[in-house]
Amino acid sequence: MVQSLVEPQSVADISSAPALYVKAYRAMLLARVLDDKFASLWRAGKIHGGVFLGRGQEALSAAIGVALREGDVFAPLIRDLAGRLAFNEPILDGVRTYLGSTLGPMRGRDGNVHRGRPGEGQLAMISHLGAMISVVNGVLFARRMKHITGMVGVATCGDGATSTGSFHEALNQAAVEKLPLVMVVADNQYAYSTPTAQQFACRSLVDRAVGYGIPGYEVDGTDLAACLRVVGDAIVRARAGQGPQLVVAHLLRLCGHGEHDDAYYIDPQLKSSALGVDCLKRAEDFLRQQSWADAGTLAQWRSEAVHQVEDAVATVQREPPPDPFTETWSVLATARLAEGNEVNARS
Amino acid sequence: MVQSLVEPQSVADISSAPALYVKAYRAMLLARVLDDKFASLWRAGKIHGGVFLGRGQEALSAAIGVALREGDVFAPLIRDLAGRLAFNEPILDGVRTYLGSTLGPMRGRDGNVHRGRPGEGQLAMISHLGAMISVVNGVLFARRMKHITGMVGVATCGDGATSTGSFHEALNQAAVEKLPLVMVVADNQYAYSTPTAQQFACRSLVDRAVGYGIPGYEVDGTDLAACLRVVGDAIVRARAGQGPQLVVAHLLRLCGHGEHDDAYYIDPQLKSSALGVDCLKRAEDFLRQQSWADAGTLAQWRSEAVHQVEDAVATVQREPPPDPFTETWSVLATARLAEGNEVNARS
Amino acid sequence: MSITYLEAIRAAQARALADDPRVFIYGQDVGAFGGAFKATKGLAKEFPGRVLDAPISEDAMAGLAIGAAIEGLRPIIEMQFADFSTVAFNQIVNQAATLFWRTNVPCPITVRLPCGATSGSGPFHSQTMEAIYAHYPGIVVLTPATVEDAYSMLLEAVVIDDPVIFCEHKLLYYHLKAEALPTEALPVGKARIAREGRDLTVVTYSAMVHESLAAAEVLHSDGWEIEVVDLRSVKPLDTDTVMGSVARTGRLLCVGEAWPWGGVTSEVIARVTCEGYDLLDAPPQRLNAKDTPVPYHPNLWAAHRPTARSIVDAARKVLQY
Amino acid sequence: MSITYLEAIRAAQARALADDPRVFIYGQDVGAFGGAFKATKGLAKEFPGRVLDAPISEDAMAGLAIGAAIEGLRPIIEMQFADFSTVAFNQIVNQAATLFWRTNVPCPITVRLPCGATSGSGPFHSQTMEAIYAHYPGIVVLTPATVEDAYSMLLEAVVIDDPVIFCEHKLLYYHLKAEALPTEALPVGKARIAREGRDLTVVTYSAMVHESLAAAEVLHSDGWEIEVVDLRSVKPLDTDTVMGSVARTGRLLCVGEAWPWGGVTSEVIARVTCEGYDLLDAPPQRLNAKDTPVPYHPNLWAAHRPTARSIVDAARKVLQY
Ligand SMILES: Cc1ncc(C[n+]2csc(CCOP(=O)(O)OP(=O)(O)O)c2C)c(N)n1
Ligand SMILES: Cc1ncc(C[n+]2csc(CCOP(=O)(O)OP(=O)(O)O)c2C)c(N)n1
Ligand SMILES: [Mg+2]
Ligand SMILES: [Mg+2]
Repeated sequence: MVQSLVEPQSVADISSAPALYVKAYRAMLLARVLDDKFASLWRAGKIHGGVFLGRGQEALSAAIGVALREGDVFAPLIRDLAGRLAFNEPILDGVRTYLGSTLGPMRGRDGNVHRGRPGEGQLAMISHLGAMISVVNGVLFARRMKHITGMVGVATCGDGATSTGSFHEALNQAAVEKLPLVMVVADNQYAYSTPTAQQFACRSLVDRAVGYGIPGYEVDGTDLAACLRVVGDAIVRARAGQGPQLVVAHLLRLCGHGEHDDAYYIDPQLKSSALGVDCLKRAEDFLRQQSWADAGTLAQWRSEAVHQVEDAVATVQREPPPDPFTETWSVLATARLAEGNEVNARS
Repeated sequence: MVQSLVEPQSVADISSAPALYVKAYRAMLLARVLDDKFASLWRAGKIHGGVFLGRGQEALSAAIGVALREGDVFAPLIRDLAGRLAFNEPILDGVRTYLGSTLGPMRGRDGNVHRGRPGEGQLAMISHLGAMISVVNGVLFARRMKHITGMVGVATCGDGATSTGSFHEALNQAAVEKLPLVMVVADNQYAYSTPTAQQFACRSLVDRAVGYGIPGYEVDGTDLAACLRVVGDAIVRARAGQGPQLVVAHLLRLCGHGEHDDAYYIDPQLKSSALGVDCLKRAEDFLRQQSWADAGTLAQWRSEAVHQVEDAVATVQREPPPDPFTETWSVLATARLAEGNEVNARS
Repeated sequence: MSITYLEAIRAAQARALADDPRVFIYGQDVGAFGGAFKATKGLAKEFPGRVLDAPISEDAMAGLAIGAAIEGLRPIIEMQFADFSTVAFNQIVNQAATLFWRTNVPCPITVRLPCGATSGSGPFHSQTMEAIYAHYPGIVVLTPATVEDAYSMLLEAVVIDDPVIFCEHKLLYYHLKAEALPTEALPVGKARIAREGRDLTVVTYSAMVHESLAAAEVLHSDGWEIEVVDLRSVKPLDTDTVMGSVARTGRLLCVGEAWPWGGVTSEVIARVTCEGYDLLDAPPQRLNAKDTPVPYHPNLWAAHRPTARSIVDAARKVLQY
Repeated sequence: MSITYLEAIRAAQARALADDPRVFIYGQDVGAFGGAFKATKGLAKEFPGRVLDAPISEDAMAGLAIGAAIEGLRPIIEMQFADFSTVAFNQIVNQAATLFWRTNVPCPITVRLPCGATSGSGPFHSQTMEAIYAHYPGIVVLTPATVEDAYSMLLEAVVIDDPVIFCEHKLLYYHLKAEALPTEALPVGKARIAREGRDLTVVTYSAMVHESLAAAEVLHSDGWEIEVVDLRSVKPLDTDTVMGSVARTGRLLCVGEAWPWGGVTSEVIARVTCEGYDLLDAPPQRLNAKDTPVPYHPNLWAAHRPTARSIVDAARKVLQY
């Protein structure tokens, strides 16, 4: 009756799918390298505002990205660089947004993780936690009205965001409407400095699934193979019309909340526990164990990632910053109603 | 692991507690008579705005009221007249508020079900569904800070209100803080015209409990004995420090959403099902079966209720309505900051 | 034949659904039941699958509409009462209102708010929220005062590529009638001279247009000619028409049903005095609801809001300056 | 020794906790961590059990505070950023703000909002929300501009028997310093003449006080004497002090960091022109942020908000009339 346990897996064992694993691993690696670059640009004073890393969450996030197809919709949050890249976000989008280039999708208007291309299935998060999930529902709802089937939407969030009213309303809405929403919760043990004991009192957040009448799955977020399997299966089921799916991954945030935060408060016992394993390192070990990659190949992949990142940064650093004098300062899509300029002149 | 089933009962069988049963029954009866009076006053054009009845929900509501003690806090919603009366709300408060008497607790400022005496543990609902629950949490939180123990807070809501973000945030908050909150959900099959199939997709709303890590109980809301037992037990447990408790009662709304609504949309099959049983009628049958009251006693109680209600209405109808010229039109408690009059003069 | 304000709203939605397959309606009880006020009566049957009941989740309702708009649809969301939009506030002002500016993807949603005080409705079923939404960039806020505008502006709201807050006044639903639906209309963004006059300009909107017209009639019997400007849309706000009128009359009274602090009346007065100071022959005045919640009892309610009588009093003050 | 605006906020909370056992603090990460901005640093340790971490549930945070206030406590709620208070909006404007008026039970809660634009913060970590809250009856809205006011007004906020929205400006947190904490203070509700002058009154509040003072300095070298009025509290709004100043200077410029439609600037101008029309020798003017979301990039951000330079330009226009 209660479907809060991991169901028997319906897809083949991951060991028969090296191509997918490698694809996901390389997205993880690229994300790690790019995140590290953002952190160093931030330390050098080249990035304004916050920098938020996905360190420790790349396996979960990449598993989403590789399972998505064109036509799907993805609402990533702050720690989803790997998933974004795997779902075809150009590296340049991230770099341009962090550096405020006018050539990026946000044109210097919004920054860092608040980027996306909503017209292409990549939603651009607003900061308010929980707020993107019902937007994904809306996209799915619209697709259904247009009789488009076989596609899914994925929203992600952390343990903390599950306490928002928006999370609840959206999950319930998806369940009532039987939308192909896959909700992926990264329980990384902290919301900023707040440990999960101050955030929820259930055994595991997967226990929320039954209350929405949807299946829920738990997964070890440090294990890429497991993430590919569990996230992949959930996406397959949603795609097949089985309604919303909840995936809760257990892992540890291996960085500060943002780069300004040294995260001194993280319990050392957690760091040395199984949750504290670095998913990237674990994936490398697995690749080697399976003989899907040797040390040389891994080094080669890393150097390719570094080059991609360096190229992107070098390109963007030559791009123009926004110019307040050519900026339209107009906010409406309906040009004839734009009193913006008048008001602005007026104000 | 999942505590969504009714646990074995910890209190004695209700058949050994006729006094409590009778007390609850008489509150139900008084509520029914008073509700009927409100409806007839409304039809006669004597009440402005809406009239909302608790018909069919008196057993559940009364079971709450009789289990509460002085010092407890209760946040009733629109169908809780029985619980209010059982928890010592004076009949006059309801009548005065519906008729807008200045002598009532709301002084004509607010009306109908939006009444209360927050300083005396009777919270005055705002209309926004879900919004009262965290306020109960706050009262309980404050009591704990003052080292007051052994008291509880009860909030009620319908099936529809469980879809609000506020409901979720408040239940989770109570669970995290282990507050003695008893959340009583009256699943009366409809939210206004909306059937539960459009409201939630879980088997029963009690399945939400596990997701908050709190115990949940189901009860037949047409059965006063069961309500007394299940609600009573939940309150006993919360009072004993066992943290929040969720009670979900199954029943049917035996009236329109408000008196303006003929509720044509209610499924006739539901009406003739076990859910459609009138709890008042059932309680009367039970009283007779148990020989706790005969027809004469029942008629006597009813006539006492009718008299109480008629007296109250007669009293209030002689009371003064609010006078805009003596009304302060000032909104702040801090008199020295009240620019109200100035602004009002000014505006 | 005659048609009410409410019927016009229903008719506009029927026509929008018929004209454009991208339109759908989502809200509590809007389906088979036809909505708390019957503004969608019969539409679920006439347009199967396109008029849908929502759970009591205003935040998610708005979010869903935004997602559907991203996909190119044109949702109409009905809030059961304007007051309840406070729990959808974040999605509206932070998600919908910023979407186009941030991403270049338009967000054509229409949020219908049954607004305004009616006797006996009390603090939570009476609010007008135009000032709150108009404060935010990226939102169009419409406040139709006539049957014709209720119809034509709602049709236009659905066509506009931006989030539109459509403030319907509940007091007008049943009593305000017109002979027929309009075939042409002023575009959104243009105010309307509801009555011509030479002595004083009263700028107002929504239900207060009718109180102001009644006040003008009273003052007319005293020999005063009051010009009444119906703003129609409070954002964008047609400052030009307002200033044109003040240029003719030299006097300004602004009337609004909302609370005084930061409402439409202060915005209009600030614009006119900053940009058209020399047009004024007397200090402008404003009249709003009192600065308390909207009271339940009819006696208090009637004193809380501006009425023809209090408008007459305020107008006399300006006229006698 | 010197103390920053942020330290003053921390010190005020420490003193409030020490002075009154009914005070407690509740908010995300305010406990052991000391808050996202460190405004509660060390307080959890100093006052065990009285500075508590909340889940990410702003609606429930506000609701809990209201319930505790009903029980006679005096909660301080920290929103991590003002922008996130949109999801607590309903509890604040409908539950807290109406409680006393409806039930005669006061609701002494203080909601701390880290407000205002800082470079690189973008649309959702930059907002000032004073106009939104001030529109509602039943709320006191404070906007301290100085270290002294941050301290004394926060202390007073906790004592006030009504819901107080305490708008702290993030841009002032670290850079604004004073020699010591004040021992006496103007009461809430009184504006302050931050600089005396005879030629023009600039009415402003929060961080814009400093931009305005800088502008006054620039204009001083041109021979103009600008009077700067720091409102301190935008609701109640000290119209008397504003009018007294305008009576002396005859000229008015209002400067606010919020969006133009319905903000403090339009409210002030409406009041002055309605009640003190004859005091003005020139049309009033106002200067606000541009009517778009707050941009992320420093170049855009700097152009979005009023600055000393744009204030000088606006002031010259009024002076040259
Ligand atoms: C509604 C809302 N409240 C507060 C914040 C501030 N905030 C940003 S991230 C964060 C912590 C999020 O924790 P979690 O959801 O666990 O995600 P994680 O950072 O751990 O990935 C908070 C409190 C916010 N963005 N939105
Ligand atoms: C946030 C919010 N949205 C909408 C409403 C309007 N409304 C009032 S009662 C109601 C239905 C409530 O249904 P339920 O919770 O099942 O309670 P019941 O009326 O069945 O007792 C609705 C939609 C409201 N009061 N609050
Ligand atoms: Mg987390
Ligand atoms: Mg119900």
